[in-house]
Amino acid sequence: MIVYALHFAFGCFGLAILFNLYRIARAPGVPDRVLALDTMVVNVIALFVLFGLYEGAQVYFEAALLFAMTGFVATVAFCKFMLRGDIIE
Amino acid sequence: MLANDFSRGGLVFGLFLGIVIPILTAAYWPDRPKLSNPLKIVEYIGIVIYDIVMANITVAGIVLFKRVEDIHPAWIAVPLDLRSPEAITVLAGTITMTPGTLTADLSDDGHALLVHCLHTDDPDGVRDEIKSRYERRLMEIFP
Amino acid sequence: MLHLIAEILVSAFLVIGGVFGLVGSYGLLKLPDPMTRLHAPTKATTLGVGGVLIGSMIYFAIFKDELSYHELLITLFLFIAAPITANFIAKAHLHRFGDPAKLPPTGGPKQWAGFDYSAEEPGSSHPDRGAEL
Amino acid sequence: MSLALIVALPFLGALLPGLMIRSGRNVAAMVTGTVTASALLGLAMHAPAVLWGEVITTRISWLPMLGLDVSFYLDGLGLLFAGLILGIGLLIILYARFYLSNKDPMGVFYSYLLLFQGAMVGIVLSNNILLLLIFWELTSLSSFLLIGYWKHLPEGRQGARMALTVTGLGGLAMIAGMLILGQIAGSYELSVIVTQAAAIQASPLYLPALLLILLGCFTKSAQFPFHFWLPHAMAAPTPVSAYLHSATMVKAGLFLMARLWPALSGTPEWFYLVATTGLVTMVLGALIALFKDDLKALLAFSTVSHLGLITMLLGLGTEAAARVAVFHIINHATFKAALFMTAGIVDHEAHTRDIKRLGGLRTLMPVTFVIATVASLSMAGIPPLNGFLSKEMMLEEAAHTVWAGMPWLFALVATAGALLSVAYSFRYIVHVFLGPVRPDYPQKPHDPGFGMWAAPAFLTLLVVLIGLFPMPMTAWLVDAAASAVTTVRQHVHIAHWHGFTPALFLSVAAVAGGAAVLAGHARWAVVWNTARRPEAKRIFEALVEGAAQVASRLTDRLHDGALSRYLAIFAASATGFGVWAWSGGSSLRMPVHLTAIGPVDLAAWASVVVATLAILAFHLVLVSVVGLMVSVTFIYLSAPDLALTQISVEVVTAVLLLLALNFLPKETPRESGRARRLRDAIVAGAAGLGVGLLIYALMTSTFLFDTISGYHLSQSKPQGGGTNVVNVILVDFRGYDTYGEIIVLGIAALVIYALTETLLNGPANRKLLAWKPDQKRAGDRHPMMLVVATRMLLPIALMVGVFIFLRGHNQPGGGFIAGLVVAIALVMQYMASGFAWTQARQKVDYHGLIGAGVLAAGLTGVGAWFNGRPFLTSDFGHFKLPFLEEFELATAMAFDTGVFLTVIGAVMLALASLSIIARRAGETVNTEPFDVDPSAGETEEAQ
Amino acid sequence: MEILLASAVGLLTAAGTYLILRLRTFPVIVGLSLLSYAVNVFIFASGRLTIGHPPIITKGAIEYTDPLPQALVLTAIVISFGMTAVIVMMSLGAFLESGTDRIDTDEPETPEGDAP
Amino acid sequence: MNHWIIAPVVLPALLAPIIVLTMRHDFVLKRVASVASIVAQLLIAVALLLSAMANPPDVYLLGNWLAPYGIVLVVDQLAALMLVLTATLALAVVLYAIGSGWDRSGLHFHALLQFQLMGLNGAFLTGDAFNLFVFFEVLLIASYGLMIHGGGKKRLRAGIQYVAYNLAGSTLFLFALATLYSVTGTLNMADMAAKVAAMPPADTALLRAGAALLILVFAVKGALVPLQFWLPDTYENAPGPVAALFAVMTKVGAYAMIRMYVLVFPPQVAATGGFFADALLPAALVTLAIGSVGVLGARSLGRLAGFTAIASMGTLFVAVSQFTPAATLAALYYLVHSTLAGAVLFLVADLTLRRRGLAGGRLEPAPAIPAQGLVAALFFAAAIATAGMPPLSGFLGKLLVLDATRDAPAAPWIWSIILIGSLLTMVGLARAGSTLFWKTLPTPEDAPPNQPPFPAPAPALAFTATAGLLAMLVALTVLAGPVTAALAQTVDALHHRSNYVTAVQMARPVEGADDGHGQAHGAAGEAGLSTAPAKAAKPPPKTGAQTDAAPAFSASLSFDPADRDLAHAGQ
Ligand code: NA
Ligand code: NA
Repeated sequence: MIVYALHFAFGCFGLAILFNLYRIARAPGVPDRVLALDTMVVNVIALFVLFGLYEGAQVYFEAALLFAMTGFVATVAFCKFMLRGDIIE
Repeated sequence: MLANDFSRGGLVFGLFLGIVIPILTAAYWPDRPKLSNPLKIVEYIGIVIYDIVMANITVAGIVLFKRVEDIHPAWIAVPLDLRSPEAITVLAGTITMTPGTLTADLSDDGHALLVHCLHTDDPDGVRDEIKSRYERRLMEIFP
Repeated sequence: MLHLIAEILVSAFLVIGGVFGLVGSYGLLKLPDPMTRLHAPTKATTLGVGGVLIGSMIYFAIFKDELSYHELLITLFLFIAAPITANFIAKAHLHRFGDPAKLPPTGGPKQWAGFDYSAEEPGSSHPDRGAEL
Repeated sequence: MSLALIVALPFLGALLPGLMIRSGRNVAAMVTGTVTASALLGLAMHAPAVLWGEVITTRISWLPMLGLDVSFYLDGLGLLFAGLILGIGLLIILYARFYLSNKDPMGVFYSYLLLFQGAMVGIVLSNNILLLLIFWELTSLSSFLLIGYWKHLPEGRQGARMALTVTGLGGLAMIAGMLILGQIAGSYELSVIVTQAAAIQASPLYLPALLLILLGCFTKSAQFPFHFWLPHAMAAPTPVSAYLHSATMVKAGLFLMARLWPALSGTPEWFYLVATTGLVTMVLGALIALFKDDLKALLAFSTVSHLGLITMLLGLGTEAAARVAVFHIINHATFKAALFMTAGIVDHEAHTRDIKRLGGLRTLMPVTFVIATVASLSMAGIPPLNGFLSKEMMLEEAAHTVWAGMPWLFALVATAGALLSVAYSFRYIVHVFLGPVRPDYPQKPHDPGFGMWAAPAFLTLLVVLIGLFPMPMTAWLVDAAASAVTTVRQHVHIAHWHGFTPALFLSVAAVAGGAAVLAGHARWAVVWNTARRPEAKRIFEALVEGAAQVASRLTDRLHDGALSRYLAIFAASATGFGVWAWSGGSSLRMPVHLTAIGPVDLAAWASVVVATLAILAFHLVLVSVVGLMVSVTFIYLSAPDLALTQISVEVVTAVLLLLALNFLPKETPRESGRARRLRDAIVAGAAGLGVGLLIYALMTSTFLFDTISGYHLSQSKPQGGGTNVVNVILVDFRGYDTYGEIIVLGIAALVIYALTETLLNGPANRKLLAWKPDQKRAGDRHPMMLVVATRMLLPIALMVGVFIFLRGHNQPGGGFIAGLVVAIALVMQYMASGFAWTQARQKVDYHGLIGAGVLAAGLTGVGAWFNGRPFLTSDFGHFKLPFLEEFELATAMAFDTGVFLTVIGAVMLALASLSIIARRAGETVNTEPFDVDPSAGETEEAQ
Repeated sequence: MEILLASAVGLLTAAGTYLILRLRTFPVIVGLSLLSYAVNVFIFASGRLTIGHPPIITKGAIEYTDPLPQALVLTAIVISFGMTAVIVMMSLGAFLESGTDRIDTDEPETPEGDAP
Repeated sequence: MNHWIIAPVVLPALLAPIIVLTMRHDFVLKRVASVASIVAQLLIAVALLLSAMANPPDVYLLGNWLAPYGIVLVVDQLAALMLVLTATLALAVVLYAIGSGWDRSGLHFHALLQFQLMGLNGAFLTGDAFNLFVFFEVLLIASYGLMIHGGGKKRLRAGIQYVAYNLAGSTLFLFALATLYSVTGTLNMADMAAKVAAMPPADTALLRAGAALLILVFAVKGALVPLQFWLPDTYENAPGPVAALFAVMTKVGAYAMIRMYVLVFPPQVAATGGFFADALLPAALVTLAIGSVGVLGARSLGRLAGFTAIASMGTLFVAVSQFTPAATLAALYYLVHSTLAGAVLFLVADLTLRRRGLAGGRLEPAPAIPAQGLVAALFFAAAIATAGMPPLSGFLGKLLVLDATRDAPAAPWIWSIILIGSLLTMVGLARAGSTLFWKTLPTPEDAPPNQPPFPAPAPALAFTATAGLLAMLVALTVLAGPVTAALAQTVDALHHRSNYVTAVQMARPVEGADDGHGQAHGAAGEAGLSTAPAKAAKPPPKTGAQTDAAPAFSASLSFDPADRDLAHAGQ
């Protein structure tokens, strides 16, 4: 049962990433693009967790945690750049 | 350093880090607020989690089933009685994570939040609910 | 029996997580303007990941006998980060495309922080278009 | 005295005049003279033996691998030339002492002169032809200095460059010629080469060698068509002209032809090349000399003519002609050096060398007149002077020569040359000294002091003595030299009267004709001056200038600073060369198991493709997408360490780029045209296709050998003490790579910091101070909510960092990733509360952190030495701590700590440098963690 | 999977190459980043592809992916980060000093001299 | 194990951070430390060279890991020679930099110099292909810092080009290394040589592609056409002493090419054959031509010096392309000569243009400079050296190259281009020298004094450093006999590549005896070379795509002192 659920979830998040990709490539504005990138990172994190489940291995969780961190910092940096130009002031 | 068996070593070490690192980073967090009333905190978290789940179902419904023309977004200003930065941040976060609202900005004196509503026909009601449901409780947690 | 329940629970969380994840990203496509688009991923995608994480936590606890705190850490991180991210993107959007006149008044003497230019030195130029990332 | 010492003396002595000049000009001249005289003395000590037929040799091994030895030998020919060089050199030193003015730096002059002298002596004494080449080129270089001695004169500079270029060209040709010659003969020793005539002349390489060597000789000896440089070298001070262009340098070519005469002469090639060139040069030189109004130019072309004469004699290839050649070399040296000196005296006294402005000096400068007249008559070949003797013998030889089946042609042309020679020689007397005294000399001349006329007078005395008593004066020397040239014992017979030989008639005809030509000189001169003829100097200048221009334009076109083109060429050649190499090999395709494609892979692939294409439209955010997807790929394909590193580096790089982009133009104008973009697209497409195909081919082929990583997998745990094999490779198996890599990081930070400091102290500082943000800036620099969130996230992030570091040896992670994580956490704090506020709470000096990291890693490595083990040998053991179970502590951990610290330090120092720039650009410093503080008003109210 | 990876590497290389042939510093830097992605994946793939067998020694596991290329990629990533940081800073410096972000220097020389 | 082998890397690597940290504000101390370090490096290098002359290649197993699994350093005569050359040059450069005050015109000069030396020494010593890449990067990034030392817009813009071009080169290096690893499964150069020799002739295409990309990497470093474009602007704009130091940077390319293509891909290897020699020669000849033409056409002193560097690399690669012992000897002699000569020319150029004020390095007449006579004399000597005129070593080097190429099929081309190139170089240098030192303008009365941009604290030291390098050239000339005899030995050792391979194979880790935790890494490999060491230990975990085809070092055993004959027999 879990396997099917896993595959379903894989499909959902894979599709979600493609949606994000479309939004990044065809964004009406930079904030939208950044939002889509941020969402993509979160979806990737979900994929990692799913992959960890699939392999029954814990090694993928560090990656997920780190991606969460870097995704956050990157998004803030991009926004800060749009807002102020200088991201560390 | 930590050997393959992770459980006890890891736990002790985690505790160690959990104590040392906040001490190391204390310089970055001056005037750390003192929280009172742990029961209230638990209550608040419970309410928020419940609201988050509900919020998502609502948002999912809007995203999936509502026609774009029928979505009525709105801007709301929420005047604040809270003064602690931490409390305001928690409130702002709560607003963002709960039904159809999202904190977009803070007034320059810090006495009001700018909130965006995904879909509402009663902005004042939303504002009142924020104040009564969340801010009131936070006032008790952050004295 | 425990395993069956766990299996059902894990599967349910995975499915729910997947659905919310998809809805969040779909909202990003469907919703009409940047501010409304912001709502979908902030809430739905975060919850979607949350669902998957809870599923994973149960799975490892029950089937592998490993109590994993990573998931909690990730969840915590995401739930702290998501509102800030949304806040920043909203600020960026307001800065780029927003009109302070169309926003509700703050109710106080001050403007919304993003539109308060008092800190800027007078006479500095403000060309309208900013950086294209 | 050793031959090597004779050669070395002038070189060693060259230092002296430059030093002694402080003690005065006389001392400098004296020292120079002493050096030359010592060498001459050394030579003279060998003279008896050499004249007796002995050959003196010296050999010092130098570069045996090449067959290049410091090998000298002294035979008759060497003695003759070395004697001329040193003897005339001595006279020139004397003459120059009085000739040079007070403004001329005399010490330098004598130094150059001695260098040149040494080089010349080296040429004539060399036994090894490679050694000879070295001295040969040295004469070119030292004469460059001498000709350009009056560096303020443009003619001097041009003349020097021309001489260097022409003789240098010949010298380089001769290098090739000599190497070929040595190869044919099996030795570079002249004493061997001259014995190999048969082998040499039979070789198919004989003609190339001959041509190349003759090119060297002809350029040096100013033979047609390379005669043009010599007159322009006359811009040099007269002592130089007298020395180089009468007695020495120009005779180097003759010397070499004489030297190689046994090996190379006697073939039709030799005859037609050498004799013809000599003959043409002789006539042409004489003709030009006749119409030159500059005294030194006249003498210069007369020299060209006489060198042609000697060349012609050597070209005839007969022993008799060789004897005459040797004899004429002696005679020419005596009268020509004397004449040059008289020309110099005239110039020195009258301040002009223009014949048109001279005349009538006979009464004003009687001594000079006598010297010049005697020497000129000798040059004209008037009996009983020495010039007459050798000219008679030359005409005799010419009369016997058949050129291309024509028995008369050679004699006729030679007589014409002699005729012209008579004409210009007479002209030197008649137009300069005879006639009425003029009222309009630039300066009224008179005879110089004894010091200046002593040298030419001595030479003229020799002219007369040799003329009167040729046999006792020179026969011994001619015999010895001619024997050396021909390698057969020679006995010359020199007499004034040979009977009514054809030579006598030709000689008489030449004298009479010459006198007649001079009588009609004015008329001929009009014809000559109006005739259009190629001006050698202009052609040469145009040629060199043109070559330089073409070279400049070519070079500037090629290296114009267009990096885009450089890189296009790079990419194209890498692709092309790779494909070419690949296509020359064979490939064996074996079916291998391919990895299946899943939905996630497709999504990642699609993301990379779309994002990459979109980046071309320059959306920077998409670079992050690519980075993200590359990380996903790494995770999926079993490389968690890579994924962690990639994503961390990604965000740090993004921060760095954004910091820099704040000051850079945000939009890139589309500047390249359609053709240009098409070119780039083709190059890029080809490169991409090549790389894609290459990696596909690699992935789908099996390893032909076991990879070394099997060992890493098997030994990681037992010998490396870690289960994360990648980390064990990084900190242990290949820790040395990692050591280098953190040093790269440390250097990067250092470079960035140094550059920042330089910028802040340079012109960039002004621009920064006047900098205006180029975009509208929102209020609220440090949003409160971010600050508060960061306060909660920072401890989590740091904990993650430390955690990842500690478990890196066994699980994905390690020092590098941990360092990045900590750096990212700090960046988060910097972004939230600003640089200054955070920095104020930061006790760590990033320089120190980098230094500590690099040192920690290095010292960990060095530590192994104390255990008797090589650098970076790790050690680990099992320890027990209370509450903790047994764990392993590896020295690799200390090394990894170094990595960790360096990474944090490097990243933060780079960011700090950019922040410093931002603050210089007008960023103000905040003292509060966030700008909007809701509690601030409350406190005020409360107070 | 191999074909996907190879085509992605090829595309990244092509795009990177195209960008480094541009005339301004920033696209060139972005191009170098893309090339660096391409080469990292290239090195990684030179050890062949394996799914789900990370090189972490685990009880019972018998198959692992080739760890060496991974270590090489890590080294390459770090080095290329250092290089990127330097060239970014130099671009900034050159822009601030010269006022242009053109990467080619083939424009006519300005009359005033420069400090040696 | 001989720990001195790693000293040339570790010494500067440890000193540089100490200079940065503890001597930041004490310039005297910095200078003393920097000079002392270089003197020590020179002494160590000389000792290593002497030892290498008397012994077979000495191998240093880093981390005590058995080759080919860890990284090895190998010091043979060639490597030691390069170390000596580098340290010698560095000594002159550092003294010049101190004397001219260049080291004070920006931050961190001495630290960067030490790191630069670390990179160079590391590159010469390593026996591992990927480690070569790492040390290339170390020396490159240090060179980036040194190149832009002092700043200035022209220098920075040229610096960006230099960096961008070399980053492209580094990318190519990685493509090449990954390809070679993918084909041979190893990174150790000796091991790779063995594997390459054992390549099945039916599957050579990928190997050839990898080797071809690698040769291009070295060609970039060695400024070989068509990859020479980075050099002129870089050298022209680098600070004088840095440009002088860069004289050895191009030689790293030549060294690496000699090392890799004599050890791993010599002409007798079936897979690659004479391909590289065939490709190298025309490129080298064009390089020489472009360099010589550039010298003739140069409009500034720095550029002229840069093109002499390109021309000298052309000559050097002509010799390298022959892959015969005689030609390699010529190449090495010319390498030493051209490094020193190029450095002298750059130092003299710096002496000149710093004194010419606004005229700088432009080849236009300017008022006479201070100490004109001395500078002119140095220029004349440097010009003689670079143009390959007698009596300095350039002439001997050129003769050696000509002599070694006389039997080449392309000898007429080689000779013509070398000799005509010499002529063009000579004419170009003569024109430049006569413009700079002879065609001087009168000093205008009201002109500002020709002050260097920053004061030279000890000009005598700068002159001494320059003259010292010239003295080295004189020594190289006078001692040409012993030098070439020693080089002959070096070349002989180089061309008997089995010496190198065997030394690496036979190197054994230090056994642990003194403490409980001590362990000799790779002890498992002791079982013998006939079996794969990895397998001797215990059943190895299988890598994803590993085959059982051949044990790690087995192929190498087919090598033998007369390896060339064997390889031929094997074809
Ligand atoms: Na270890
Ligand atoms: Na690591």
